[in-house]
Amino acid sequence: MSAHAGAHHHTNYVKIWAILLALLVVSVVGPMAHIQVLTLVTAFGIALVKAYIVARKFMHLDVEKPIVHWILALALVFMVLLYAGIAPDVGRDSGQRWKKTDGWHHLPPQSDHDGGAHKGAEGATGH
Amino acid sequence: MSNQHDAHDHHAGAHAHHDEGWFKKYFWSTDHKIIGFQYMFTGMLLALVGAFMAYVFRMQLAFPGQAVPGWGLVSPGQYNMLITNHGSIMIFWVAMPVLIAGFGNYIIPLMIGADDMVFPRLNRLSYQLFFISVLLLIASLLVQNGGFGGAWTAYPPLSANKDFNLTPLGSTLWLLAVAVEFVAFLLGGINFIVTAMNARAPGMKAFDVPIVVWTIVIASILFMASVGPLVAGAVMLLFDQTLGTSFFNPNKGGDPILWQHLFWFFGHPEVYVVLLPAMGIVAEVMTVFARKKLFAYKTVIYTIIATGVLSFFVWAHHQFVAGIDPRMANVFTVTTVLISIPIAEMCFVYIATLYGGSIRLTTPMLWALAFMAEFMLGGVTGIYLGSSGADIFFHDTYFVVAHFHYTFFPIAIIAVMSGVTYWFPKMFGRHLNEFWGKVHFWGTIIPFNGIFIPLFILGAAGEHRRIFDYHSFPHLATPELQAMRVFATVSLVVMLAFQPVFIVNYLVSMFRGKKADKNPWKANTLEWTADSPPPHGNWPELPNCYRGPYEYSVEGRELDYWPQNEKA
Amino acid sequence: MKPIATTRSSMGIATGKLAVWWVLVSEIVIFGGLLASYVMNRLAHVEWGDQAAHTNTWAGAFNTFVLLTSSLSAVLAHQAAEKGDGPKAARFLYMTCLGGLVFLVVKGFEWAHEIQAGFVIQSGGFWGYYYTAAGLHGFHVLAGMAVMIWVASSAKKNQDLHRVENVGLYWHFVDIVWIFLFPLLYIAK
Amino acid sequence: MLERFLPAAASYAGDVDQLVWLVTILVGFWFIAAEAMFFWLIFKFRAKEGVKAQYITGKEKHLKQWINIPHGLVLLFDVFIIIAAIRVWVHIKQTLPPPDRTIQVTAQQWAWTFTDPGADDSLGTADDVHTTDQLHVEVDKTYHFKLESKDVLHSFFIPAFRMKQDAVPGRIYTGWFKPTQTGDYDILCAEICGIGHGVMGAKLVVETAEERAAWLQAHAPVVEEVASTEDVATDGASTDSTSAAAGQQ
Repeated sequence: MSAHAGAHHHTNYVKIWAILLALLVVSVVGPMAHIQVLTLVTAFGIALVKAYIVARKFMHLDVEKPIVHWILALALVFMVLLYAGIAPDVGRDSGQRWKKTDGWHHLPPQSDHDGGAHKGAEGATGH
Repeated sequence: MSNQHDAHDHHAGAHAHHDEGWFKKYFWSTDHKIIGFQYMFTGMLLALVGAFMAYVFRMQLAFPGQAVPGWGLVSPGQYNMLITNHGSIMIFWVAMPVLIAGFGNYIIPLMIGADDMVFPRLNRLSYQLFFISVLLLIASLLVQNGGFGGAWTAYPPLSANKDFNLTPLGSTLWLLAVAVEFVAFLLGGINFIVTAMNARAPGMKAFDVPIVVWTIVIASILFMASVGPLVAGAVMLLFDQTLGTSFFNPNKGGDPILWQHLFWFFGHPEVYVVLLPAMGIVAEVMTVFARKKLFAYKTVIYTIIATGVLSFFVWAHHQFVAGIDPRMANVFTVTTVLISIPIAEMCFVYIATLYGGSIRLTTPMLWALAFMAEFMLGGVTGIYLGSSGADIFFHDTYFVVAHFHYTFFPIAIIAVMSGVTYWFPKMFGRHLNEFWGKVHFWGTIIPFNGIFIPLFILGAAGEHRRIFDYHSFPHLATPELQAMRVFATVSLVVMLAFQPVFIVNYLVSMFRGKKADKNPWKANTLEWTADSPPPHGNWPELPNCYRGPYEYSVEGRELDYWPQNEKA
Repeated sequence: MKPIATTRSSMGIATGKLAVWWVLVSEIVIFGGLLASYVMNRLAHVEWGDQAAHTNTWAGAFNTFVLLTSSLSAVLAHQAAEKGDGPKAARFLYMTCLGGLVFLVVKGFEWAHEIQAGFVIQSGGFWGYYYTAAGLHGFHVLAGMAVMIWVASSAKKNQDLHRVENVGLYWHFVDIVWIFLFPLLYIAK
Repeated sequence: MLERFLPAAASYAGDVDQLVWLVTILVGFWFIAAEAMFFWLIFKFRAKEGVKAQYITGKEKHLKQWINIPHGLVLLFDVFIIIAAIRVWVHIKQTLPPPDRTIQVTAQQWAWTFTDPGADDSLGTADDVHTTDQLHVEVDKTYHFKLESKDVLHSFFIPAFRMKQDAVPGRIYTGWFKPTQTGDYDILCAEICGIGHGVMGAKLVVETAEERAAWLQAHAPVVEEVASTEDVATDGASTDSTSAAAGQQ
């Protein structure tokens, strides 16, 4: 088994599980206040914290070889790159010399082909 | 294959396989060499299909509206199907299976001194999935309404909506085939990476690993890190096609450009996924036949890594004029042109390797040198396309077609031929016939230039891609340009006419060729210390490694090579 | 039967575990691509918030709880396996599977309810991503359960105990994906 | 180089041609140098009886220079190319000189529809002229075009202008050109768009002010439509299938 087997025997997994559940409660309760900043912090900030704890403690990244950190970092960096490269284009409804037509803000209900144009305009005003 | 090593207990289990008949031995095998052959032969058979498609549409372009011998009249829909599947087959079902999966399977364990891949059954599963993807692809060509004709890039909405592409079944099966193929290569890739990382011979440090293993592993990593978003994209496109979702449907809030990004985020690294193994093969062949140490081994490794990483930063140069925000083009121009730095460095190092050598122009060496000579033209013409200002004109013209054929043909044909002829004695224990090998070489290389040089000129004249007949465009239908199209097509026919030379030479040499000993080329790497052909399990006693792979012509030694497993 | 290659460890990490990490890399980029596409679209489409309002936060929260708990039993299985107690590891793995099953059942009810209310995959951009992302994740849960039953059946006999850790790593990853899906699909409204 | 086959008929066509020349010279130098070196080395160091290869690791300073100096020079050349490329790009794609006239270009499977603003030089009025597969523009005037697609991707490609821009459904793109030379040119669709992709061409006529006036005269809509500009029908007798202009989707 792993060369570091001894190192994580002392981890109290139940305690970590309890912390995760507490964080879960916060992430559900926090957004109920309907304050945008609070929602962002509690929902997404806590998701990051939870993921970090699971990865570090349950997946034992804290005692894992550096090479594993590197390959995970590689994947994450490429995903950040993907987002940074695409979002300026797909994640906006207009940019230099282009804008998206109304169909972009199509509202869903049942109109299936081209009917979205007008509703879309309303969607855009709510923007 | 022999049973001579049965005495060694750790191989006893593996050898039990040998007596279980043809099916178990060649179809259900977990032996990495057999799986490598499966990939290689499947890929080469599909290369014939792809070549036939090229023949049909080149004939249509040279003699529009006339029946093509062996096919008949080419309709516009058929033409689109032919170019689409020529592209997808040659990249996904020829270059990748032969270069990465085929050579990777065959040589990685042999070169690192292992008896097999670390996950032999996963390896078999990988090929089986690949085989299913081939069946799906063939099915996509035969279904009602014909095969998919939306180009290998499959841009929606054309690919997403059957009202636009008119091939409801063909496009879905094509997409499924590509997706299954990706899964197959993901499994194979994990196997390659872990094998090379973890199963090296005792004493073999990271910098004692031959370049070709490095390149295949880094290519596998590139593939794995880049294909994910496209796998997700393929699922989304599949749902758009079959369920009527709106991920890429602009009328319902989707964005077709998103697919282009997901596609090229994979698609550009994919070029390097196939290029790097080709460069690796060439490194092996050049060092052996120049009897030279590779010039600056570590520099090559760093350029491979730099190329791999940089290749993730350049994808949007395929989309300069695709309707993306024009400001983004400036960023991607810089990164794209800068990728020439590691690639140029790599080429310089390879050229420098020849300096001071004792060059033997055997068939594999001819192919390797031709790879360098031809690939450099492919490389420099890429600069035109990476320069955003010039790409406004060159995008989607035949200049692009000529450019990437000058990279892909050297990769998928020339380097593969170099590898096939180089490892042939190891694979089959016999020599290929040198004379016919050289006939095939010249009969391929010369017409190859005849095909694609005219296409550069046609591209500069503004000829755009994927057009079945230029009669609708007066400025492109001139006799002068038509003459070039005919010249290119005739060159192609000449080139295809020389391929039976190779096939016959290959098959005859396989059974009747001159017997080869263990190390006919006097090479250093570990695979040449195994029997030719190596049995299941490769060595009776796995070798140790004592030095790097390129210690040729070391001063003060009588022999001009120094195998990696030889104690000092 | 097993090649010698499998038993080597030039990197100092067990081969199976190293392979699982690479599997996770490929999974990160698959989910990463999908979720990145979702996030950038979501930010551009204010109206998707109205669609997201119809998801059931409590079901999502309960499922998060279920997966976190199953992660705990997966890591306890690993702990047991490390001590060489195969039957105990197998029991924990079966508990983990049970967690996966509960997760899928809850998911099933949730989807049935939403589909009955008329929110199907074609109903709009948000719903497309909702069903695709959650569906892909659910598929991973299912696959993880299948592998886990296989691993547990040999762990019970004290065989291949190193696989307990490997399948656990995969399960924690599935858990992490859900940790992100939960706020992305349920809380952001 | 491009002028050999193609007239340069727009104000920025020369910029693209110059850029192509610059790239050709800079990369051509490296291409020829590298190939020459390559073949010379093959010739020089071919196997000879009794001559052993040298043992060179690539760490020798005097040899490493042969890599490092070209490497630095390539980087320098790259910088020139990048600067030149971005200058041309910014000029063609990012700056938008004030227009003399704005036209609308709509692509669909498999035809181009052009809307000329007509005599009043403003789009969306009753005197707009809709044409299919034929675009008339006046020489030495700056045009803006609003590019749209109705169904799949298309690409608005005028080789003589060195101008290309994809038409993306769901997006409106604004670009510009300024014709500088009269004559007939090809408009191509450079993005695969289905089985009719091979016939999706149009004719571009660059003409003088007088010619354009005469053309407008002949094609201006005779009857003023009441309802909406979308349904404007032009003189059906002589124009090319105008009904296609009204949204068929």
